[in-house]
Amino acid sequence: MSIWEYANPKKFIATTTPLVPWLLWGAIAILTVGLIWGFFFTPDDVRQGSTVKIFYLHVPSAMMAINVWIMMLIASLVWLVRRHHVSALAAKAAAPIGIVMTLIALFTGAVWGQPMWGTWWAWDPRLTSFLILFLFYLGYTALWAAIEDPDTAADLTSVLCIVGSVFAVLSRYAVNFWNQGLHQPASLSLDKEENVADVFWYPALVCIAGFVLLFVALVLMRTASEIRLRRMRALEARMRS
Amino acid sequence: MIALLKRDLTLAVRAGGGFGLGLAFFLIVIVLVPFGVGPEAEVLARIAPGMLWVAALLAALLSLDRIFALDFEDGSLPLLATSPLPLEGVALMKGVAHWVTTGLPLTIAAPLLGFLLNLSPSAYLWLLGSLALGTPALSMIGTFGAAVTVGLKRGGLLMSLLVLPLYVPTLIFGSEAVRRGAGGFDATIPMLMVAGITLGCFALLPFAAAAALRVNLR
Amino acid sequence: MIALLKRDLTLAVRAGGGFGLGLAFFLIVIVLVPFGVGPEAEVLARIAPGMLWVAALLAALLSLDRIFALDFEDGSLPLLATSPLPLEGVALMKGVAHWVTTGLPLTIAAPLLGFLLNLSPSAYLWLLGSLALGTPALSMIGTFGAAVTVGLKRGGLLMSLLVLPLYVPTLIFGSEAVRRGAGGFDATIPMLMVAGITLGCFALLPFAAAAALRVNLR
Amino acid sequence: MALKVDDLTVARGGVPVLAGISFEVADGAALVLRGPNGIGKTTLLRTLAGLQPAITGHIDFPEDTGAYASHADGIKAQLTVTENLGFWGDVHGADVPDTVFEAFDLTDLRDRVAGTLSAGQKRRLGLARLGVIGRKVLFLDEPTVSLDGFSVKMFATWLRESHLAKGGIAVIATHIDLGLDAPELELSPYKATADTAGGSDEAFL
Amino acid sequence: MALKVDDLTVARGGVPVLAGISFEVADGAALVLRGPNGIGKTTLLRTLAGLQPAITGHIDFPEDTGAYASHADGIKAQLTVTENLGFWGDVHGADVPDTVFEAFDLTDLRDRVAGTLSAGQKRRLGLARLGVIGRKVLFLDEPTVSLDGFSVKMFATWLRESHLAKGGIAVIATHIDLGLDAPELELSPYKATADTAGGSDEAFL
Amino acid sequence: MIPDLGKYAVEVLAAYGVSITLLIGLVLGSVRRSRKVKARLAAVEAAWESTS
Ligand code: HEM
Ligand SMILES: Nc1ncnc2c1ncn2[C@@H]1O[C@H](COP(=O)(O)OP(=O)(O)OP(=O)(O)O)[C@@H](O)[C@H]1O
Ligand SMILES: Nc1ncnc2c1ncn2[C@@H]1O[C@H](COP(=O)(O)OP(=O)(O)OP(=O)(O)O)[C@@H](O)[C@H]1O
Ligand SMILES: [Mg+2]
Ligand SMILES: [Mg+2]
Repeated sequence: MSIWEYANPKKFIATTTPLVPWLLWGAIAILTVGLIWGFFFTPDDVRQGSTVKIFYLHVPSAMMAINVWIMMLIASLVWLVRRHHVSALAAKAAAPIGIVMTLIALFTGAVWGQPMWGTWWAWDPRLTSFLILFLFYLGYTALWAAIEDPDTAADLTSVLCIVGSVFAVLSRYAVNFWNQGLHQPASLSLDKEENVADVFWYPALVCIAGFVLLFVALVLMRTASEIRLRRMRALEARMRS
Repeated sequence: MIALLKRDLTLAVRAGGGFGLGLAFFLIVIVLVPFGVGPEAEVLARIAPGMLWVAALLAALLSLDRIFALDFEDGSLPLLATSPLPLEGVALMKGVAHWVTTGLPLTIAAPLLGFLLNLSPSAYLWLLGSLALGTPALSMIGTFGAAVTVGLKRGGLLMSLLVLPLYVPTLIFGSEAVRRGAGGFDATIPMLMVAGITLGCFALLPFAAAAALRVNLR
Repeated sequence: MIALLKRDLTLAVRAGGGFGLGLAFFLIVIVLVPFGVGPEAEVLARIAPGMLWVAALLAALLSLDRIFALDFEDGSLPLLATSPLPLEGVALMKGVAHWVTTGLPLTIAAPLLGFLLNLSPSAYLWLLGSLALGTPALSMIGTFGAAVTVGLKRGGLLMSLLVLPLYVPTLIFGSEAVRRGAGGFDATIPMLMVAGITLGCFALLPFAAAAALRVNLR
Repeated sequence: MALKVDDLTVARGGVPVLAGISFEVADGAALVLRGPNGIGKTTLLRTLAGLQPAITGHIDFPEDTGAYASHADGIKAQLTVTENLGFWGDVHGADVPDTVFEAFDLTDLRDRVAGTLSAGQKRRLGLARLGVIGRKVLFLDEPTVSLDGFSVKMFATWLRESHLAKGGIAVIATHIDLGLDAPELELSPYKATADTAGGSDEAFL
Repeated sequence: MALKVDDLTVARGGVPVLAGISFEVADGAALVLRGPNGIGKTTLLRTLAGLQPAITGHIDFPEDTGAYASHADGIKAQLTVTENLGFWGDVHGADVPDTVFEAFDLTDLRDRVAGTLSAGQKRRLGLARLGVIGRKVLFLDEPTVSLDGFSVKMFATWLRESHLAKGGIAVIATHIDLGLDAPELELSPYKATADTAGGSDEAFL
Repeated sequence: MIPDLGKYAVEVLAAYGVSITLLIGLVLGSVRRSRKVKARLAAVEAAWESTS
């Protein structure tokens, strides 16, 4: 009995299929609560006015955008080392979610930037490295789409994901070196002084939980779809031969 | 001829998002410019019209070399030459297919990317207009260049070399239109020039391209 | 492995000036920029370091897709894979050959083209140095990208998409070095970073490229 | 008299390779070109098909009725077998009859992407194109390369029964025995000598 | 016992195509693979040569002694015949002996740029590479495609007298008769059925 | 109903609107795809059963 048992596609589908609806509805419920709380029942900030409300979308999506990539990196490594198909397909399934998360973070950030910094876009390190992340996502999905053979695609995208991660970290450092920036420093730090006031923070935590849960539900569902597509492909190929 | 257009578009889609990629390159060039030039907003806004046009041009350029190369390698081109289609029509359709897969998505995306370079708001309409009118010329000129260099291994770079000077007038008028727009002036005259170039290209270059193809197939 | 390098260089020379063409593209991009941006000397001087680096990068990029493609099409690649040469060595040599045909002539020509953009005199040494140190990284990263996309028709654009984000750190440090040089500051730190990236690329990427090649040959 | 070649000299790379070739092929007949490697079969066929100019001599057949086929037959790896044939049908304004799939044993492969076919299957697809475009005068350069014995017979049958029987013409270069009852033309005697006139270099001699 | 294949299953596109293949080829012997188009000859040879992984089974021959050759034989159109062979010689640390040019009738073509060769001449150049690299176990995929009868004999002679006679081994897929006195392996009986285990798809069945 | 968003109403509403649209699109897209794939697989499996 090990966790790798779930790397069997059939076992994976059998286990996750009943879970997905619960996770999905749970995620939707928590997100709704979090966003309604944030939108209707929090005060405006002294300096930022009502725009703080963007916080409840911006921060969770930005966090997820990064975390999804990390998850893809881990899944890629697992595929390369242990060659479990499910992990490769999970990485494939996660990428579009990562793209949407990145888009939300970019959009909300841009909309927030207009009143705060007087510009939609600035070449601030945080923003810039996010744009680079977006490009990595695009390249990664484009590579998946371009390769016919699924195992070849899994191998190559995994290699790309690993090399890309190294360069993403490098870019982050380079970008910091290049420009000091306007963006908020990380406020999730343990240093109490810096923390965002609790009124803003609690609904944000709920939203973060909702985003995480939503991601889990979607990844499971999409991975199952990918598995089914592979199965379909396999059956069709066998029927032809 | 419609069959050819349809096939080329199908191939573009099948080969992993032929539509998205020209676009992606455009995006990337625009993103790279600030990395090179630095993040100051005023500098970027100043060079935005020019850089947007240069990037569009490079994005169009980079996808040119395969307009005919693939058909040449797999032997389709001699077969098309002996088919009832006039080679002029083939060249025209290849140009159109290239525009649909590159110029069109590029034009649509350009205003979005204007943000990244802090393009001044008054320029967006002119940007859209000049690209919509100008990119067909880029595609057609590129088709001619591709026809001349088809069959050469590593023809890609040589083609760039041939095509880029031909791109200069379009680039000058196109970016001038956007620059005037950004400055709040009227840009009708450069715009008309761009339109004129495009019309001229479509009227004449298919014949030149077909002639080049015939020579290359010998 | 030297045999491979020698062959690739011979092929580059035979195929109509493989050396000259990367260079020519570099030249043309630099020439196009003033057409797009307008002729004002201060603006050009301000963006010169960045544009020179961006142009160098694009020139390197444009010749990447054929690093492995030709060898793949004519079947050399499987033969090399079953030869006594390690594939890592093949990848390394391909990167070196690309640098010799593109990066090297580009580096030598860059100071000349600096004039066209009114690059400030104090920057020339840094420009030369940063390109000499940085272009090998561009070639090696490009070799990796080419290895990943070998075998895909129309892989060229996809490769650009994969490779360009990987180019960002090199570009930032490289152009920053020139920019600091142009401002009369000391640019040792970005220069060291560029050198570090190049070393890292040459130490690690041949393995990644060989792995990708093995997958693609399957 | 449907294909008439008169005192033809053909060149490759600016150098004449074959000279003084004359022959006639009647409607419904085929001609097999024979000759060792490098004698000039490909060059001759490309000239006949109009892909390169002849140095001297005349080639006579009704315009727009010729088709050329060689190893490279314009198959797109990303399109399916049906789509590949459909495209050439569209270009020639013809439909793709089901009989073509049967004649070339492609029925099972209809929806396969051409890139995944084996060498022989790809070759069959290339030949099937000839059945679609409905051209009368075929110039075939080693059409049976990498076909197995059975497929070679199949192709010969198609050629005999569906093409020649309908008044078609075929000129075929091949090194193997196709099992066609057709006259052969040995090209060795026509090999151009150093003093053969013609070629783009002639003005400089 | 120099080449030993044991219960091999090979796949293409993730689908098993041939299963349960076992054979042995002794030093100095050849094996001819036979089978209709699409049966899996190319796939089998690529697997034997180590270009793709086998699904099950063992392939046993001394490491780094195998060479694969197919239609695409890595000829550079811009290099001359001698340069092409010289490159492969360098890669394998071998010289290009003059006998190779004779054995493959390339003496007259030595300084010709490979791009200007005819189909058969190019093929001969590709085969000559085998004489240069000096590998012991050859995996040949339709080596005689587009060769004329004379050249086929020449190749068979080289194989017999210069390769096999020196203890070499050859596994050859072909549709024609090479005139080699070698055992044949008909592949049709080994065709994989829909329920053959293996393939990267197996986990999904 | 809607709280007073002050002078930033447009920004805040746009941020919420676009983000929620994207999220809903993602969820619906995933669900639709999942359903479609399930149905197609069922058809293929039925064909598979009948052949073997
Ligand atoms: C397109 C523009 C923007 C992008 C791409 C962006 C990206 C990010 C990223 C990556 C994070 C880090 C999330 C994490 O900690 O894991 C973040 C957090 C944050 N952003 Fe933005 N941002 C943008 C614009 C803005 C603007 C305009 C503001 C407000 C003035 C803002 C305020 C914040 C705040 C308050 C945080 C939370 C910091 C923390 O707790 O870690 N962002 N953003
Ligand atoms: N550029 C060139 N310069 C000189 N000779 C050339 C050139 N190109 C081709 N040739 C020669 O022209 C001759 C005719 O070539 P062609 O391809 O027509 O022969 P083929 O009869 O089709 O041979 P195969 O049976 O091998 O296909 C060959 O001997 C070839 O070497
Ligand atoms: N991606 C794929 N998916 C499914 N089937 C494939 C794929 N690629 C190849 N095949 C099939 O695998 C089989 C084996 O092909 P292979 O090229 O090994 O045949 P072959 O014996 O060499 O044939 P030929 O004599 O025509 O060269 C063929 O039937 C081919 O159609
Ligand atoms: Mg020939
Ligand atoms: Mg085969």
